[in-house]
Order: sequence, then structure tokens, then C-alpha cells
Amino acid sequence: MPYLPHSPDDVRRALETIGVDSIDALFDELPASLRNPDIELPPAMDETALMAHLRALAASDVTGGPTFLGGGMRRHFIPAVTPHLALQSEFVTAYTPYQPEVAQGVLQATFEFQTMMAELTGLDVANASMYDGATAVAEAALLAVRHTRRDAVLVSRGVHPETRAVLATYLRAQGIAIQTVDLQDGRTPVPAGPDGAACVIAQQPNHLGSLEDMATLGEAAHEGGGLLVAVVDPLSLAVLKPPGAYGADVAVGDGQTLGNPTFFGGPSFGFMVVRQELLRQLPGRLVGQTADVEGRRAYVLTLQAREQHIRRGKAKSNICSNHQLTALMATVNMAALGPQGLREMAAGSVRQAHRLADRLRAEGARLALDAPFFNEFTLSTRQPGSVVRSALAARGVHAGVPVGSEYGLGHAVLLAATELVTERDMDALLGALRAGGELEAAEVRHG
Amino acid sequence: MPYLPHSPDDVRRALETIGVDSIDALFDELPASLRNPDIELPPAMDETALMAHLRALAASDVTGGPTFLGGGMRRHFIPAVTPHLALQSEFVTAYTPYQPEVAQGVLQATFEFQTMMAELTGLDVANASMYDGATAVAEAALLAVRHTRRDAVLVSRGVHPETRAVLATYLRAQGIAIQTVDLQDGRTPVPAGPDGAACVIAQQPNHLGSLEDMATLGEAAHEGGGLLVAVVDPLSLAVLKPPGAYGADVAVGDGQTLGNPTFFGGPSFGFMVVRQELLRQLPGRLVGQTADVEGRRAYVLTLQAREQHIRRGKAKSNICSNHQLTALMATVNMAALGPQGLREMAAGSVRQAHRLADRLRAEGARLALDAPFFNEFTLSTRQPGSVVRSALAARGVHAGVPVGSEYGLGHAVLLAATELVTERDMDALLGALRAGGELEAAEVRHG
Amino acid sequence: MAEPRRGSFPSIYERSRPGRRAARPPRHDEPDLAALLGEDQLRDDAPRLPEVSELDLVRHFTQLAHRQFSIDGNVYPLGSCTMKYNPKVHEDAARLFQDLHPYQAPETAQGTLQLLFELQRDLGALTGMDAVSLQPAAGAHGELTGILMIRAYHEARGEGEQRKVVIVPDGAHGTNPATASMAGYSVVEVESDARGEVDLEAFRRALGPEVAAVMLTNPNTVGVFESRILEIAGLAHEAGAQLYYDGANLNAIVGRVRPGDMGFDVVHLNLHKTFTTPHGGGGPGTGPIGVKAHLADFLPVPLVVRQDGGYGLSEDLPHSIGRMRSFYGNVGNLVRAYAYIRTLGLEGLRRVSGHAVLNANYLRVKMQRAGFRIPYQRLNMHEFVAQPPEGVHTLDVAKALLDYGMHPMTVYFPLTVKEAMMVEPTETESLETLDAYAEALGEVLERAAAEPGFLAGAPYDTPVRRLDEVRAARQPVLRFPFADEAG
Amino acid sequence: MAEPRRGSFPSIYERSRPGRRAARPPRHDEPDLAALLGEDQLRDDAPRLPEVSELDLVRHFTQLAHRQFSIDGNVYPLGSCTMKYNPKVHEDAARLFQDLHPYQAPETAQGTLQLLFELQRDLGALTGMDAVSLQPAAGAHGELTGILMIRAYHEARGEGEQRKVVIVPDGAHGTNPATASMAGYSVVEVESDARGEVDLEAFRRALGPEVAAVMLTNPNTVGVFESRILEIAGLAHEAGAQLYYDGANLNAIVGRVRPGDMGFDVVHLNLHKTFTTPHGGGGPGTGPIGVKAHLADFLPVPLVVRQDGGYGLSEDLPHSIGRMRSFYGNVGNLVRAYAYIRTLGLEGLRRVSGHAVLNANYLRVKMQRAGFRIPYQRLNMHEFVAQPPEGVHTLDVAKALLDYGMHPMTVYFPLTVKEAMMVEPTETESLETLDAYAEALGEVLERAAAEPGFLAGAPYDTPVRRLDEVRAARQPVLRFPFADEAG
Ligand SMILES: Cc1ncc(COP(=O)(O)O)c(C=O)c1O
Ligand SMILES: Cc1ncc(COP(=O)(O)O)c(C=O)c1O
Repeated sequence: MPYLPHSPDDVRRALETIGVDSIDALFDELPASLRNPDIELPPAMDETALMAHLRALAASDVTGGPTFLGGGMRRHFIPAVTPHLALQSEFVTAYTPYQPEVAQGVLQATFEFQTMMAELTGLDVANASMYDGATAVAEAALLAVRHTRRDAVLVSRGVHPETRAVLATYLRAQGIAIQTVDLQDGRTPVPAGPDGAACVIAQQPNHLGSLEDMATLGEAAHEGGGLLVAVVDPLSLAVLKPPGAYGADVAVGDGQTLGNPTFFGGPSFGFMVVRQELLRQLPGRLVGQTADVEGRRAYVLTLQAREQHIRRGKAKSNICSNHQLTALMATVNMAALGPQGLREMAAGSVRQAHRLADRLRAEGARLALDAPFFNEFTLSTRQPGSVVRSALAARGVHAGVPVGSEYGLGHAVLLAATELVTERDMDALLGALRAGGELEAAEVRHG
Repeated sequence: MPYLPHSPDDVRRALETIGVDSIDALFDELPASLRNPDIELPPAMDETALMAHLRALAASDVTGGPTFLGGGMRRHFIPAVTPHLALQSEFVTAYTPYQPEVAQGVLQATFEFQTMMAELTGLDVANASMYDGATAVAEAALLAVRHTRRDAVLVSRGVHPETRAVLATYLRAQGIAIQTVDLQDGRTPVPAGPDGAACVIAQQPNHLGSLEDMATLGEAAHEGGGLLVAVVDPLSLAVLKPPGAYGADVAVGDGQTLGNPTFFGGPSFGFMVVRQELLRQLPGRLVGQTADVEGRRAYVLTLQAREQHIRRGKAKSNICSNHQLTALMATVNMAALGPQGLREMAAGSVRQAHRLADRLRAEGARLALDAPFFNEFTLSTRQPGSVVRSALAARGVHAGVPVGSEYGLGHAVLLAATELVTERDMDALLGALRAGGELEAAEVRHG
Repeated sequence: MAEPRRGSFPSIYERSRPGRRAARPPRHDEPDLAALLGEDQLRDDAPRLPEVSELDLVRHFTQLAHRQFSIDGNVYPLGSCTMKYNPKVHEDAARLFQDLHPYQAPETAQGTLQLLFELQRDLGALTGMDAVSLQPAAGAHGELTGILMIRAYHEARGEGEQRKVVIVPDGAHGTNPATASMAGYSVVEVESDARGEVDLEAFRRALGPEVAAVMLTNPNTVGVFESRILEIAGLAHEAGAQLYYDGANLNAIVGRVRPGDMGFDVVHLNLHKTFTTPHGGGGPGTGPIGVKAHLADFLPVPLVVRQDGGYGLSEDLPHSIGRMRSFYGNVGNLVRAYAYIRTLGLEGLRRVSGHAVLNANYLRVKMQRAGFRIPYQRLNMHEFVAQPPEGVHTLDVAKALLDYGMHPMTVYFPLTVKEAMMVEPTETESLETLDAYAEALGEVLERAAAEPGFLAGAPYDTPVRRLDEVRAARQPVLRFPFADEAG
Repeated sequence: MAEPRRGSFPSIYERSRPGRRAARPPRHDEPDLAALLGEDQLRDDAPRLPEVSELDLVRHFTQLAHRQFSIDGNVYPLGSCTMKYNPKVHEDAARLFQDLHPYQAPETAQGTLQLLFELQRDLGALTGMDAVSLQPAAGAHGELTGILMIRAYHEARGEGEQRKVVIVPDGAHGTNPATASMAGYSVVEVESDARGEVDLEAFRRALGPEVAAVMLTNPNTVGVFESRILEIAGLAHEAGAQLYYDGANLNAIVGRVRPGDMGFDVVHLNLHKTFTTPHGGGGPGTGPIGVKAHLADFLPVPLVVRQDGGYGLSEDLPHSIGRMRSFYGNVGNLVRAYAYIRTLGLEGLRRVSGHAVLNANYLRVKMQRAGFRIPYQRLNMHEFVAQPPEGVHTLDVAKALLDYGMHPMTVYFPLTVKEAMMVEPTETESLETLDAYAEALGEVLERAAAEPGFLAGAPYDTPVRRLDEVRAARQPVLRFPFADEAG
């Protein structure tokens, strides 16, 4: 049987040692009436059949080709060296580093991750990772609630709809009210009466791609005695003002853009970085630097009194396993690219997104918003977003994340561009939009 | 610049230390007239462009789909675990293990390789690998010449034509005569007068797929005072009599079938295994077992007095780098499959090849030979082999290695089957042959 | 003079030099960012990220990998963690799906959706549950999902106000009580009896109309099967409480008895345990949940469903608790779990639990012979609890073991057993490995007796030796101290 | 009591147990082999191959990998070996081509054939040669190919009988003389002068009508550029000899001066040196050869050629020396070399040689300051020769270095320098790494002086310590001694 070492002799030897006469005898305490039900599972496959089956499944997916998909995940440059180093089996098959003497690999890498995230966000303390951006935002809201002892939060509609959905799920149980601030011209206005709110949560760039005035939102939050929780795309921070610089108390987000493949949505990882004062409220694991008995620098999980395995019912969160390996991918990737490489990616994606917008406008397309955007923007469409997306897919172009009706923009889709987008990719997109009747003006011109 | 660490500051610092004022100054001794010629090379590409270019090249190759290609290399089952372990970067980026204290990884793996090859062939001593099967055969002939002090060798036409071509290239320079023994009904007859021949070289199974009577050839060689050099497919030895059991003095061959991809012909690796008495004549590296100063078992390159870096002009061969990593692939692969797995592969390929032959006969096809075959056989065709191969390729089937005219079989191709061949693959091949008009009888039947 | 190799290992920041880099993204003309984004939106100076050459990068992370124990390199019998072999073929399998984008048109993701749909089906079959969601990103996340569904269920039945308590055994994993409070419940712990099972009397007493849920692990965290589980389920249901199954220990019983048949209403699975997805040094995991029909309406959205001849994602579930994360789940890991189930089939999975329990009992006997105390004298399931002899500390034994290249068991958990050593060898370890492990442990005890103080000094042969953990907590250094900072 | 981890490492055969296995090929009905193949063709008992579980297999080779120095883990400045960084992206690139079969219809291999054709072209351009073959499987194999071509050339001109000698410098790599004899030539060695170059007088004397070829490495094996190469070439050609370029040291001059321009008639390249294909612990390498037009007719077949609009393989070369190996070359490595050239371009390759020479001179100065003797007081190229101070043995220094996690330089080569240390840092090492290397070497010398006997005992901190190499040679044990054998 695959993966099971024991030969019949081994089993016999083990049973003798234990003093029972069959493996089934080890399960005598299971309710007899329930034992060995017949369960419907597909028959076992050998490795060759398995891989053939999976390749066939993968072949009925469509990947590759020009892609302009964003909305929380984007295809960015990942140098070959990143997975080669991050996916070494010693990292992949290690458990949480509870024995630091033999886990310096994971511990030091995590410490370096915490350092890089603090640098990117301009804040003091990063934890070792969370599940994803959405759960990180929910945990940030709970942190703010604990810190301010308030029971309401303000969230901008510019925060990713799925993130807000997760926020709602998490907060409802604890009876915390959520007030959603509508956008004006695609940006978050200064919220009315943040008084009483534990925090203001805003996303930069926001879900529609627009750049928010985070500093003003921060002032409003602080005046109201609450915190500013900035939801950020970490890659954008290679060029954008870091949350620490505009007064954010907590920076959270999803780390996929730092060096993980999109994987149909996961795994990526979430991150949370806070001001020093919030350290004790921080959920999740933390790696600290110390020394061993011989004075060598070494790293160890620390301040665990915040965590469930020590504090149980009183822990800051129930999180146990976090997203170590995907965070390691980001760590290696950031170290591979350095500040210059990361900046080139961010600036390159801005450049390509604006280039695309210009070309679309030139073809008579209309952007739904005038607000300045980063590397993603909202395009008004004739047909519903999901129809547009399917039409483009049928022409081999992955693009057109539908924009929800909650934004009152009519039919619209998000278009993102990264440094990987080429001029020819844009040709393909424009061609497909044209063919789909989305570029009326163009039709005429080329008609 | 990729891969170069130095910043301009680094360069300055280094130049100062050296005491020259420019990098070019380090090259003053190069003939001025010849310095910095302009060389036509394509412009540099970044990683993204490079991979896109290579993927495009790979996309204009046709791989995958049913394959029945053999003739020295075959697609066999390689479990995922094999490359994952063999291609760990410590193995991939190590040099020849000249410092044994820090090269036990490569040394022990090689020692285990030598053991496995000795076991497969039933002979005493295997070297650490050669370049490929063909050069291993040529080196074996030279070994026989040194050992017997004779200047002629007998080679069966059943030995792969390319192998014989390499043999000719190697031996001509040393003035050694080669007599080629024609096949009778696809098998090697007892050669007339092997007297004076340093060795008889025969391949099992031979190039046409037939099984030779190696024992008889061995007796003939030995009666003539020469050696028997057996050219073998190592995978076949999971079921076939090992060379040691039929009196072979030297077993050589190509190791691709033991766990390396076909890679358009290379790299695979060659192996050579000999009787104890021939040890001192063995070319190539050898790893031996010994102990360190604390009595721990350890491994080291040994008996190097046979090799070029010690013996220079008097060495047994000029070989220096061998094919360590591809031999390691085979080592891991044999350990992964074990005797049982290897046997299942060999037996499975025999089974599928005979099944294919039966189906072909049933469709009115004619095998060119009646001799018993292993997992490859010769099919008579209407059109020239290369035409048949292209016709099959056009229908998505990789099959039909042309059989050379030297065999006097008219139009014919080799068909091989392995344990990876499925019944549906055979359907595809038969369909393609039918469509290509190669299965006349069938044509009729299927109208 | 200390061995030079034994000095402090460099930080990536100490390998950093201005202007160096390993990787280069595609080039584009530099855009005028101030004009496009607004001057005030730009950061003033670059983040201090490492600047290293590609080779220095490779050396750094290759050497770090050598400073790390792992399943691939070391026996790693962490109780409750199921550190079994992670098949290499799964790594290749997962990569086949890595380029899909969560928002690409569903008709272009049919293969992946089919895989997810079939995995929902197979996990339901294996747990005896009627509906499954693959969303949760870890076990604890699955727990929260499940408890929130139970909460929604009670609310829907008008008992939301009434039911405010979640019962967990005193030996429960920390995530259970933590989850309960996160879901807005207060926690009541019930002690366990002398045989390591839930004390039925105490349990009866704890039950009542205010109880929303009972969270159990079965086999429980001392590796004992709750033999009276049917009775427990009956009592819980009589009291109107829902029974939650923490699936972390499913490896003991997979294929042999199903949580659903035992009376559990909700179950979460740690695919990174029973179903071999790698732990990755602490995640990403996956914690799918399965529920009985009466809870199906409350599942998180979206669900993978059959849709006009193909597969799709449905948000159409009016009573859903909502979303628990963005997108659909940790697909990369779900592919691995799917591959595992398809490789073993029912027969194979039964053998998995059989050999897991066999190995655990074998090692228990070996450790007892080596001088360790076994608090619960009975057959255990896939793991067991042991204690060192009087006067020897579990921590010291654990550290001494490191010098053998062997990873210790889980230590000081569960909290209900003094000096607890919780050992789970899993089914993928050979008997020779277990023999060697027990032998090493025996040697450690002998040495402890022979050389007082030796154990306290262990480990001796690891990349670093015992750490000053107090200092780490008292003066936390949580990021690299740059020269210009008070390090 | 020795550290347990420090015992003998198990053999894969010691991990083996009957009936175990890791991998399973596809199943087929068992054929009647005796009937199909003949009873007498079958082996009586199975070969003794290891029988191990997949996890034990993984542990074995993962732990072996940890017992191995490599470029990725350690600085590795082996002189003459060019242990530069092997880009990871090349590993991904190579795999794109691994499934092609050498005998598939050429029209289905156009992408690979184009790549090979372009690589022939680019290597020709870089070496200044008119025609290139990618066939040879290693440097020595390229040497043999080249010398056999020279032989064929002389024979074609009726001088085959007359020319029986190959001249090599006394510092030549062992493969040069070994190649010459393999090609049926006798070898004459010419000594080198005080500056490390070929002694021109001796060279003149050695030349004559019987000389078929002169084999040179330039820069030569002591890292010195043969500054009178044009004169040497002139003399050789006057004497009717062909000039052979051993390309192992091309890394010093790539892009800056071409062997073809220096007057060489044949060149082989070690793609596993200058062009970054991994050494793999000793291969597979690749040793393509380039030749001037007058030798092109003698190239081995097949060649990759342009053919009716596409690419093909041509055997049509009447004067070819024939085949040097089966199929066309080590394609997997050729892809890597191609990727490297396309990544760097001419500008990049020039910088490669520039920084390689820069690093070597930098380290030479550092090592001299650390107390090492430099026999040739001049600027060196990509490598240099050093000697330890009187009374200290190169071997001891090399072994002591291992404890620093640093791989020694090439030792005792070339044979022309006593206690030779040949150091080639390559361009991919950072200055900090070179500083640390020189510092460690200095420390070793200090320690040698301070603690007599210390060096002789080194290394102390490696998986095994110094070996009994004499025993290995006196009583060779060349395969695992099974219990039933006189081990
Ligand atoms: C019994 C038990 N429950 C829950 C968990 C939490 O699982 P995760 O770490 O995936 O959140 C664990 C993990 O160790 C566990 O052992
Ligand atoms: C100068 C020189 N020539 C030839 C060779 C032989 O090359 P290979 O090992 O690839 O056969 C080497 C390899 O070390 C070398 O350094």
C-alpha cells in the first residue's frame, strides 16, 4: 500500500509486542454497531493513473494567455529562484517551530519576514502571518475593539466586498456593529461621526482601484478616538506611502502579490503589522531574537501568552497554524527582488495599467471613475460584468472582474495590469472587447 | 547584471586592493590587436522574456500522446519521488567528490549505485558511470584490447548501429580492427573464428528487439581466448539472465531506462561492470568503502592510479567528469522501485509489447522476424520507415524508429512498448497505421 | 577558540549591500508616478529590504534549510500533529493548478471546480456528513466556522439568547475554548476520568438549556477513544446542544468509524494532518467542515455546486453564516488531499488508521520498557501520553533527543497530565525507526541517571543550543535591529 | 560516549526490509515470461536491490544531501573547475525539453532543433570558430573529438603516418595527455618558464614534422595568460601542427578575446564551467567543440542544420570522423547553456570574465596578506596558484578549511608547483565571501603555528573526519558487503 512501510511480518512483530492478535482488536472500543461502514469512495489509483487524471482535470481549465484579472489577486513576476528556495523540503515538511534549537531555519526566515513587513508598512511589529487578507482585516477589527473597548467599527465600501463579508461574519458573533461608508466618486469621504467606532477600516488602493486619502481618514478616526486600520496591497508599498506615514495604527492585507501564485484563490497569506502600543493585543505568532547558552544569536517563538495554547479561552484569537510557507515564499521573493526590484514591479504595473487606460479611452471606452488609480481601474461596460468576462474568456483573454451593484456604477468590470502585461496582451484585450461590441466607437473606426 | 554581485563600489574596492585602475587593465597581456572583438550575439533577455522564448520553442515541439519509440531510449515510469530526491541542490551543484569529508552524500550514493549495478548484472565491480551506452561499449572494447593485448574485436550487427559507429570512431585511432557479424533471422550466429579477437560484443536484447543466445556467444569468445562484452538494457535485467550468469566478462549499456527522461537523447549515463580480474583495467571513477579516524564507515574515491589525473598519458581512459547526477537519478529510482517494482516494469513492458504484436498480427500486419523478442520488435512496412514515422506523427502517435538497410529487411520500423503503454495507446497506433495504409488487411475489414 | 562554523548565523540583512539584487522583473519606461498618483501618495524613501546577489540569496536559504528539522529529514512524532509523510507526487500535482485566478470565468475553471466538488463529496462520505465546505484555512478556522453555524442554527430556532455556553473537556486543544469565545460563547470545561475519558457525571452536570455546543476530539487528546460517545451524543442532543467534532485526530479512525455515525453534527478536518498536506513550518493548512443536513443551510458561501451540466460556485444560501475567508479555500492543499484520497481509496485509508494505531501502541510498549510511565494503562489509539520517571523533566528529555537527530514528541500537552509527553508516530514510520526512537529515549534516561546535569545541558550538537526564552519575552526584539536603531 | 548522531551513517541496504517498496508502476497481468522469452533467458533470483518505504527513501537521500558540500551551500573555489552559481531558472528551462525522444520525427522536434542550431551558432561566434558540434559529453570527450579530427585532417593530407606526436605543457590537465594517447598519439611535455608560461625555447625544440597537434589551455592551468600565444601559434602552424584549445578556462576571457583569433584550430568548451551547467557531483557535463573551416569536414555526425525551411539532423558529411556518442548531445545541459548566453548577451559575458579575473586577483592579494606564498608574482587571470608557508602542508590547510563550512581550492594541481593550491573564486562570489575565505585561511595558518598537530587532526566538525584512504585502496570494498559475503 502506498506510503505504508509495514510488511505482513512487521505487522505480526508489532502485534506480538503489543500483545493483541489483530489490528482490528486495537479498535475494540469503537462502537461495534458503527465499525467499518461501507463508505463510497472512488477506487484507488496508482501514481501514473492519478497524474493522468489530474492532468486531464487541469487540461479542462484554461490558463495562460493575456490576463488582466485583479480584484485581490494578480499575476506578478515570480523569479524561478523563489520557489526553488522557499519550497525546499526542510521548510515544506517542518511543523510549527516549537523546538527552536532545530528550527532556526523557519524561525529566522520568519523573523526576517517580520522585519520586511514592518519596513514595507512603516509600522513597528508584524506577526508571523494570518490566513489571508480578509481574515486579517477581521482580526484587526477585533484588535481595535479590544484596544478601544468599543463595540462598533466603520468600514469603507472601498474595502473588498469579500473582505467586508468576512468582517461581518466574524463581528456578528461578538455583537459588534458595522457601519459601511459609501464611496463618493470612487473614494471614501470623511466618515460622519466616527465617534464611538473602534476603528475606521479603509483600503488603499481601494476595491475599485482608486487611491484614497488615507491621511484624512486617519485623522477622522483618531479624532473620534478610534484606530485607523489600513488594508493595503503590500506590493504597492514599494512606491506608495506606508501606512505608518499616514497615521495608520494597523496595516493588514493579503500577501499574494509578494510572490505567491494565484492558485484559484489560495493559499496566499494574510499579514498584520501594528504600532508598538498594540503589541500585546496582536493575534498570531511572533518570532523574537535572543541568544543561546553559548551567546549565539538565535530566534524563538515569543510572547505566546497572547495565544490559544497558553491562554485558551482568553487568547487574542483562536489562530494556531498560520500561513508560514506562503509567507516564506514572500520573504524569499522580497529578498530576491530587493527594494529596487519591488519598486520596478509596482511602478511597472502602474505604468501598464495607465497605458491600458489610455489605449481604452483612445478606443472610445469609458472609465467609470475619474479618481486617480494605481494598477487597477473600473471600466464601464454595455453588458453585465460577468457576461463581458465570459465573452473575453471565449476569446482567450482573462479579464473583467464584475463590479457589484452596491457601487451604483451600472455595468462595469475591474481591469488590472501588472509588469507582466505586454503591449501585445493589450492588443488582445482591445481586440476581444471590440469583437464583443464593448468598444462601439472603435467598431465604427475599424468598421 | 544577472548573477554578478558586484556594485560599482565593490569593483572600486577590489581594484584598489589589487592596485590597478580598471578591469580592462587586468587584461593588458591579451594581444591588443585581438581584444574585445565585436561578436554577434542575440541581445540579452530578462528572465520573463527568456522563459517566454523557451516556452515558445518547447511549444513547437510535439510531446505527449501515445509513444512507442525505442531504439535505445524509452519512456518508462519514473515516480515523482525520484527527481525530487536526486535533484536536491546539494547533489546538483556539487563537484566531483575530491574532499570526502564533505562529500559523503555523493560518495555514498555512488557506492550504492555501484552495488546495485553489480547486482543487476551479476558481475563484481561497477564504475561510477560513463558518458552513455555507446561510449561505454567503446571503452569496454579498449579494456578488452588492453587485457588480451589483441588488436581486433568482433561485434554483432545486433548491437545498436550508433553504438557500432562510436566503436569504430574510438578504435580506428588505435588501429584496432573491427569485424562485424551479420545476423541470421535477427539473431547473432556463433561467429566464425573469434580467435585473435580481444572480445565478442553482442547486445541483449539486440537492436531489432530479439533475444540473443548470449551463453553460446560467450563460449565462442572464451574458446577464442577473448572476452564477452554484453551490451544490456539494465531494466531488462530485472527479469533476464544477468550477464554474469552467462559468462560475460564485461557488462555495459545505457542507463536511461532506469529512471532518466529521454531529453532528446541526453544526458543519460553509461555503465560498465566487470569481473574482479579486470578491475585494474577498468576506466572511470570508483568509490570504495573505508573508515575515518574515529572508526566511522565512510566512502572515498579509490584506485585512482587508473585515471588521467594521476597516470596522465598512461591512464586507462581520458574520462574525467562522468555522468554522476543521471546515475544518481537511477540510484534513487532503483531504490524507490526495489526489485519488485523494477520487475513489474520489465514484465509489464514485455507484456504490452507482445500484446501489441498480437493486435498487429490480428490486423494483418507482419513482423519482420520470428525470433523471440523482449519489449521491442520489428514491423515490416509498405513505405520507408521514416515515411511511416512521419505519417504516424501527423496522427499524434510517436512511433516507428526506421530500421537501417544494413539489416536487409526491406522497409521496417522498430516498435517498443513499456509498462506506460495503455490499450488506448495501442488503439491510437493501430488507427494511425490503418489510416496510413499500413494495415492492408485491416483496410479491407474496416472498409 | 570555538569552532568557526559555530558562530552566529548571519541575518539576510547582514548579507545585504547597497545596489545588489538577485531578480529582475520585466523592464518598462519609468512612469511619472507623482503625476499619475499624486505627489502626496508616494513614499519618501524605499523600504529597507535586503539587497543580495542571487548566489548569496541561495546560500542564505539553503543554509537556513540545513538548520531545520523536518519530516523528510527526521522522525517527528508530535502528538496531535500527525506528522506523517507528505508524498512528493502531491507537490507536482498541486502545481498543475497554481496558475488559475479565483475570478476567471467559471467555465474556464471546470477542471478545478470538478476536483473541489468531488473532494466535498468524498470528505462527506468519509465523515458521514451531509454537506461539506472546503473554505476554512486551518483547523481552528474550521472550528470557528462550525461554531458560528451552530450559533446561527440556535438563533434560527429562537434559542440564540438562551444558549450561551460551550462545553469542552479539560484536555481539549487550546483552539477549542479560544474558538468558543471568539464565537461569543463562554466556556465550561469538564474534567476527564481516570481512564482518560470525559467524566460522564461531570458532563451530565455541565449540560443544560444554556449549552449551545459540546466540542470533542475523538480519540481525545490523550489518544483515548471516548468509548461512551453514543451516550454522550444522546445526552448532548437531549439537552438541545449540538455536538462538534474536532477532526485533528481523525487519523486514528479514518475509514473505520465516522463522526457522523457517532452522532456529531459538525466536524472539521485538518487536511494537513490526516490527509498529508505539508505543515510548511506552520501552515498553510486547510480545515474543511462537514455538517448534518439540519445545519446545511448555514454553511459559508460560496459552495461548489453542479450547475447546468458543469460545475459552478453558488452564493445562493439565504441562511448562510456568510463568508469565512476570501475566495474558496486553500486550493493548493485541497488538490493534495484529493490526490491522497484517490491514491489510497477506502481500503487504503482503513489501513492508514490501522497502522497508525498499531505504531502508536507499539511505541507505547517500547517506551514503557525503556522506563517511561504511561498514565493510562490501556490500549491507545494513534497517539499516547507518557511521562518520564520521577525527577526527570520532560523538557530535558526532549532537548537531549535533539542530539540524536530525532524530533521530540509534543511536550506539556495536554495540560491535564503532569510532564506530559504526547507521542504520535503515525503510520508512515517503520518499526526500525520506532525502535531507534525508544532506544534513544532509553539511553537518555540512563544518561540522566549516570551524569546528573547532562540533560540540563542538552542539546549539545544542534545549530544553536538552549535559548534564553525569558530574555526574548522580557526585551522583545521582533525585527532586525538596524545599526541606526537602539538594537 | 560519542554523540549518537555521529555514528556511522546507514547504508540504503541497512534500511532495507523484505517486501517494502516506495514506488509502484502501472499494473498489468503477469505475462508468462518463460513462454514468451524462453525459460533459459530468465534470471533465477531477483537482484538484491534495496526494499524501503517511501519515507525511509526520502530520509536517506535527504540526509545524504546534508552530508554534502555544494555551490548552493558553500563557497567552492576549485581552481580549473569554475564553480560559479548555477541559475535556478535553468533548471526550469531544461525541464521544458525533457520529454522529447531522440528518434521522434524531426518535424515534431523543431523547437529543440532550433535551439541547438542557434547554440552552435552562438558558441561559434564566442570562440571565433567556423563550425561547432554539440555532441561531446564532457571536456575530455571534446578533447578526444578534436584530436581525432586533427588526426583525420593529417591523414587526409597524407601526413597521417608522419605525425605521431602531441605536445602538451607540463602543467596541462591530465585529460590532455590521456586524450592524446587515446587518439593513438605519443605525448611530449614542454616545461614552463619562471613566469608560468610555456618555455618558448623548449617549445621550439619540441616542434617538428612529427608533431600532429599542440594542446594548450589559455589562460593556462596556473591562471597565467600565455602572452606569446600568437608567436606560439605561428610556430606550431609553421611546423604543420594544429593548435588545440582546451576551453576549460574560457571563463577568464569570454567575450574579450577569442581562441579562433589567437590562432587555435580546434576548441572545446566545458559548458559546465563557463556556461553554468551544474556539475552534478561529477557530471553530466558537455564539451562542444568548435573548429576552423579547414577542419569542418571532419566534424562528428550528426550536425544540426537548416533544412527546407526548418531544422534537421544531417549525417551527410563524407569525411566525418564518425560518431562520438549516441544521439546528439546532452540536450538537457545544452538548454541551460543556451539560456545563460541569451540572458547575459555579449556585454554580460564580458563582464563575467572581467569580474572573474577581478575576484581572482583580489583573493590572491588577500591570501598573500594572510601569509600564503604566490609563486608567480604577476597579475593572474581567473585563477591563481598559491602555496602555504614552509612547513605547512596544503592538505592540512584544505582539511582545516572544511570546519569553516568552506570548500578548499584545488590542491596539488598543477603538478609543476609544489604544495600547489589553485584558487578560482569565479565572478559570482561577493567580496565579503572572498574576505571571509582569506580570513579563515589566515586563521588556519595562525592556528597551525600556535597549536602544532591541530591541523593534522582537522577536520573536526564534518560528518566524517579524515579517512583511511590507504585501506580503501589496499583492500578495495567497491560494493555493499552483504551479510552472507566476506565483507
Ligand atoms: C486537537 C487539535 N485541534 C485543533 C488544532 C488546530 O488546528 P490548526 O493548527 O490547523 O488551526 C490542532 C492543531 O494542532 C489540534 O491538534
Ligand atoms: C583544464 C581542464 N581540461 C579538461 C578538463 C576535463 O573536463 P571534463 O571533466 O568535463 O572531462 C578539466 C576539468 O576539470 C580541466 O580543468
